Amino acid sequence: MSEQNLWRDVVDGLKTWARVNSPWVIHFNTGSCNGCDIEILATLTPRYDLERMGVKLQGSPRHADVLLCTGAVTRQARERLARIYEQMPQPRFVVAIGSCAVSGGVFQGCYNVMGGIDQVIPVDAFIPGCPPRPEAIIDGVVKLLSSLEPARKMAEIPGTEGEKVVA
Amino acid sequence: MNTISTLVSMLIFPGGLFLVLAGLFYQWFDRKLLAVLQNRIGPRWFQPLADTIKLLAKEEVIPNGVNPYLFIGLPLVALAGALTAALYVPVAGVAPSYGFSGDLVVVLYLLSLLTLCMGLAGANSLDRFSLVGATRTLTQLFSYEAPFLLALLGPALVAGSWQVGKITTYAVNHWLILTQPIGFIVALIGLMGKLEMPPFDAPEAHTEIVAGALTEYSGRGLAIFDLGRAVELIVGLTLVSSFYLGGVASLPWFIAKTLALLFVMIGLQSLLTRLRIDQTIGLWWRYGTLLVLVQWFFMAFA
Amino acid sequence: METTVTSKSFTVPIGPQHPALKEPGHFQFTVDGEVVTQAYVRLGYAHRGIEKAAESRNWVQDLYLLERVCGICSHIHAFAYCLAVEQLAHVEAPPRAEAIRVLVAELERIHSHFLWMGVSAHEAGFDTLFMYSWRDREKVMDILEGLTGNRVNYSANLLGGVKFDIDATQAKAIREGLDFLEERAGHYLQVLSKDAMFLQRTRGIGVMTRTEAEVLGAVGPTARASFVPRDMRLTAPYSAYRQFPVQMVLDDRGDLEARFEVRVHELFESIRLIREILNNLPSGELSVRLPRRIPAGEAMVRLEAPRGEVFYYIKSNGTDKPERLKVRTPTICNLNSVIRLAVGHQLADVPMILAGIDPCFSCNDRMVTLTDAHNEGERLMTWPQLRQHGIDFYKQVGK
Amino acid sequence: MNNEEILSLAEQIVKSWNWTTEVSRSQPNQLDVKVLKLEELVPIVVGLRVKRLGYLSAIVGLDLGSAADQFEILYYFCEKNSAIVLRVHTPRVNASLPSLCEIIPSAEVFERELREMFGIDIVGLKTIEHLYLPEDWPDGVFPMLKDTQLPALPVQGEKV
Repeated sequence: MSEQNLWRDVVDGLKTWARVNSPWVIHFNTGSCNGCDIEILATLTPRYDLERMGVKLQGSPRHADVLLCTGAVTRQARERLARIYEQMPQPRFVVAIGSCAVSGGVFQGCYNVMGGIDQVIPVDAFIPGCPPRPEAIIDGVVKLLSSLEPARKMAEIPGTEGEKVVA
Repeated sequence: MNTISTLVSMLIFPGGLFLVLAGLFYQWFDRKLLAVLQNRIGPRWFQPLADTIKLLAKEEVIPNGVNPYLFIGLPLVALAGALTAALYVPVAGVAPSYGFSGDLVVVLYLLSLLTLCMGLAGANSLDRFSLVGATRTLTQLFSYEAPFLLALLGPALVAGSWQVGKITTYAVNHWLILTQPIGFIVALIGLMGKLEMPPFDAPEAHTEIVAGALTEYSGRGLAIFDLGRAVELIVGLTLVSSFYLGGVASLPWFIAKTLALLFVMIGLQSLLTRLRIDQTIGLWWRYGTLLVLVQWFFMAFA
Repeated sequence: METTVTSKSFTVPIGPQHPALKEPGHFQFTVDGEVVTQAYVRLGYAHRGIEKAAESRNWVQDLYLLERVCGICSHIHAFAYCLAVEQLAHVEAPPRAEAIRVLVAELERIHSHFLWMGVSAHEAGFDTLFMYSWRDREKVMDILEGLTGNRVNYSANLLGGVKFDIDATQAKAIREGLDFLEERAGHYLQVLSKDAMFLQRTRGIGVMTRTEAEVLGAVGPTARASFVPRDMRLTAPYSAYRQFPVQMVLDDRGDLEARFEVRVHELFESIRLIREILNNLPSGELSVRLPRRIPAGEAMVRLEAPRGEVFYYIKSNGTDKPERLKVRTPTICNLNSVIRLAVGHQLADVPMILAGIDPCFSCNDRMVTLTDAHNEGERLMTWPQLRQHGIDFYKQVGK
Repeated sequence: MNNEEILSLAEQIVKSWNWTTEVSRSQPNQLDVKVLKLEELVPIVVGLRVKRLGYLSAIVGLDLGSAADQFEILYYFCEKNSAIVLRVHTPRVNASLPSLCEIIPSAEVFERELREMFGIDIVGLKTIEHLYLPEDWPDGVFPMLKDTQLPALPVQGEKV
C-alpha cells in the first residue's frame, strides 16, 4: 500500500512540476481598449520576457493551459469567450487582467457590456490595474502557478491569501 | 549476448532514449539561442522536457468529425518514422547500426513520412486552420524535397555509393564542403525547409493560421508530434554534417559539428522574414534546383 | 453554431482570438472571379457604448471614461475632450499646459508608431524586428512613466490644463531618451526601405492614388502616403501647434512601402518637435479652474491622432452632464477607405493592405465572406484561407 | 485659401441655387447651413463636392427629446481649418433621410451607425446589417435615443 502511494506521489509531483514550469498561454480580448493587451505583449518582449518562466503564447485554445482575458465582456464577445473556454483541455486556468476584466471597470453599467470575466466563465486569478504593469501580470501568473503546488506548500508562498489568487 | 547489446543500442544509447533527450536538448538550444539573438533571456534548460511532460499529462480532446483512429495513430507513425530513420544515420558518432546500399533514399523517405503524417493530421479535421496548414505543409514538402535530395546525392556521387555508412567514411577524410560549397548551401537551406524553420514556417505561421496542421491536437498527440520533430532535427543535422562537414567520427565531434550547423541555421532564422508559401515554392524550384544542377555540372567536369 | 457543409457554400464560424495584440473584426467581400467587387466591414466586438455612457456621467468622470476609448492613443482622446470642453466654457488653458499637452501627444505618437512597427513585422513573420522595436519602445514608456506615472493611459490631462510639470531632470531624461530613439529610428528606416525580404511584402501593394485617398476619406499617415496633405497639426493647428509648427511628411508612391516610410519619418519629426518644445517651454501655471456646470452650446474639435484625424463633437445643455458626445475615431475612416480600396484589387493583396493602415484594432479573425457574383454561392473563408486563396491564384498566374 | 474665402465660397454655393436654407456663422470659422427641405440635402452636397470643398468628416445624430419630437442630423464638411455644417431636422416618428453613399462612398459607415443607433431609415443605404451592435440585439431598440429602455443583459447561466 505504501509504495503504491509513493509511486503516485512521484508521478503527481512530476506532473505538477511540469505544469508549473511550462504554462502555455492564450490571450483573448473581449472588448478591451487594447491597453492591457499591449502590456501582455510587453511581457513577452526582451525587457520582461516571460519565456524565461516557460510561458509561451499559443494560438490555438487546444494547446493552451492559461487563458488571459482582457476587457469587460461585450455582448458580442460573450458567447465566443464561453466557447474558447470550453475548447481548452482540462487543467485550464483563467486569468482576468485589468480592471475591466476584473469588474467591468470604467464601463460598468454600459448597455453593451457584461462587466467582468467572471460573469461568463469561472476565473482563477484577478490582476487589477488599468492597465496592470507587466511586472504585475508576471506576479499574477507566477502566483497562479505556485497555487498549483499541493496545498501544504501554499502557506509558504507570501502574499497568497485564501482560494482566489489576487496579485 | 548481442541481442542485449542491440537492444541497448536500439533503445538506450544511439537509439530511442538518447535521440529523444538529445532532440529536446537541441530544441532548447534552438529556442535559447534565438532568444539571445533577439536579446531576450530565453527558456531554462529543462523547458522542452517540462513542456513534453505537461502535454502528456493534459486531457486528450478528440474533436467530432474526425476519424479517431487516424487522429491517435498519426502521431505514433510520425514518431516511428523519425526514429527508424535514425537507425541508418551515424547518430552520436557511432557507425549506423543498419545499412544497405541505397539507404540514403530510405532515410529521406522516412523523414518525409513525418511531414506527410502532419499533413494528414491537418486534413483529417474540419477546422479551417488545420486544412490550410495541411495544404501548406504538403506544398512545402514537394517544393524542398527534390533539391534537398539532389544536394545530398552530390556527396553520394563522389563517394560512389548510396549507402549512408560508406558516404560518411568517404567524407571523413575529405571535407566535401570545400569541394561542393553550393551543394552544402542548398542542403542547409533544404534542411531548414524540412524542419520548417522561420523563413519557411508558413505551414505553422503563428500569426496567420494559429498552429497550422496541429491546431486540433492537444495533450499526448501534440507531445508525440513534437518528439518526432525533435528526433527529425537530430537526424537531419547529423545527415548534413556527416556528409559535408567531414563525417562525425566520435561523440565530441558529432556534438561540435551538429551544434555548429544548428548555430548557422539559427542565425539565418533570426534574420529572415517568413516567406509566403508561393515565394518559398518559387525560391526552391527556380533557384534551389538550378544551383544543385550547376554544382553537379562543376563536379562532373571540374 | 455548428459546422454546416453544403455543396455550394460552407460556413464555419470561428471564434475571434489571436496570439498577438488583436481585436476581432469581420470583413465581407463580394468577388467576381478574382477581383473584389463589393466590400463592407462589420465591427461590434469591442463596442462598449461609450457615447451613451458619457451622457450619464458628469464632465470630470467623462474625462476618465474617454481616456479608455483606445489604450494606445488615450492621451489624444483626453486632449480632444479637454479642448472641446474648454471651447464650450470659453476658457483657454495656460500656454505651459498646452505645450506639455503637445509634448505628451508627440511622445504618444512615437510610442504608437514603434508599437505598430513591431506588430506589422510580427504579422509579416519577421519576429526579430518585432522584438527589437518593442524593446526600444520601452524607452518611450520609461519617459512617459517618468513624466506621468503610468506607462499606458497616462491621464496627463485635466479639464483646463495638465496635472504635472516638467523640471530640469525630467527634461534631461527626455532628451537622452530621444537621442537613443532617433538613432534606433534611423536603423529601422534602413530595415524598412532596404531589406529585400520585407520589401517583397510591401512594395507596389495596395497602391492608393491621391484622388482615391481624398474621395475615400482616408486620414492620417495612410492619406499622407498618397500625397493628400491632411494633417490636423498643420491644416487646422490647435493648442500649442500654433507656436510650434510641424513639417508634414508626404510621400507620393501611395503603396504600402510609402505608408511604412511616412510613419518612420514622422518619428523623426516628432522627436524634433519635442526637443523644440523642451528648449523653449513657456512658463506659467499649469491649469485653470473650470466651472462645474459648463454653459450650454456645442463644440467641434479635430485633432491628429497617431492613426489620423479624430473628431469630437460635444453638446451641453448647461447641466453638469453633456447632452451629447460624439467620437469618430480615425480607424473607421481608414478602414472605410481601405475597404473601398480593396474593391477592384486582387483578393490576394487584401491581407497586406489591411495590415498597412495600422488599424487601432487590427482584426485578427478577419473572417471573410465571399459571395460569388455569378452563382450566388456564398463561401465563408477565414483570414488564412484568404491568404491561401491568394497563393493558389498567383501560382496559376505563374507570377 | 484661408478660412474666410472658404466660408464665403461655401455661402455663395449655397445661395447660388435658390435652395430654402438659412445660413449663419455661429462659430468663428464655421458656416451653419440649416437645410429646411429634406430633398435639397443631396443637391447641396453635390454642389459642395463639385467645387471639391471639404470632405465629409463625420455625421452627428442628435435626439432633441420627445418634447421637441425632432432629430437633428449634422453633416460636417471640413476644409483646412473651417467646417461647413449641414443641419437637417426630421420628425422622431419613422424618420427617414436620403443616403449620400452614391456621392461619398465613405458615408456608408457613418450612416449605418446613424441608422443603428437612432433608428432613422436611410433611403438608399445598401448594407443594413448592424455595424456596432451585437447580432442578438433586440430589433426596434435604439440605444442613443433619450427615452429608450435598454434590454437586460443576458444572465450568466443562460446558454449561448
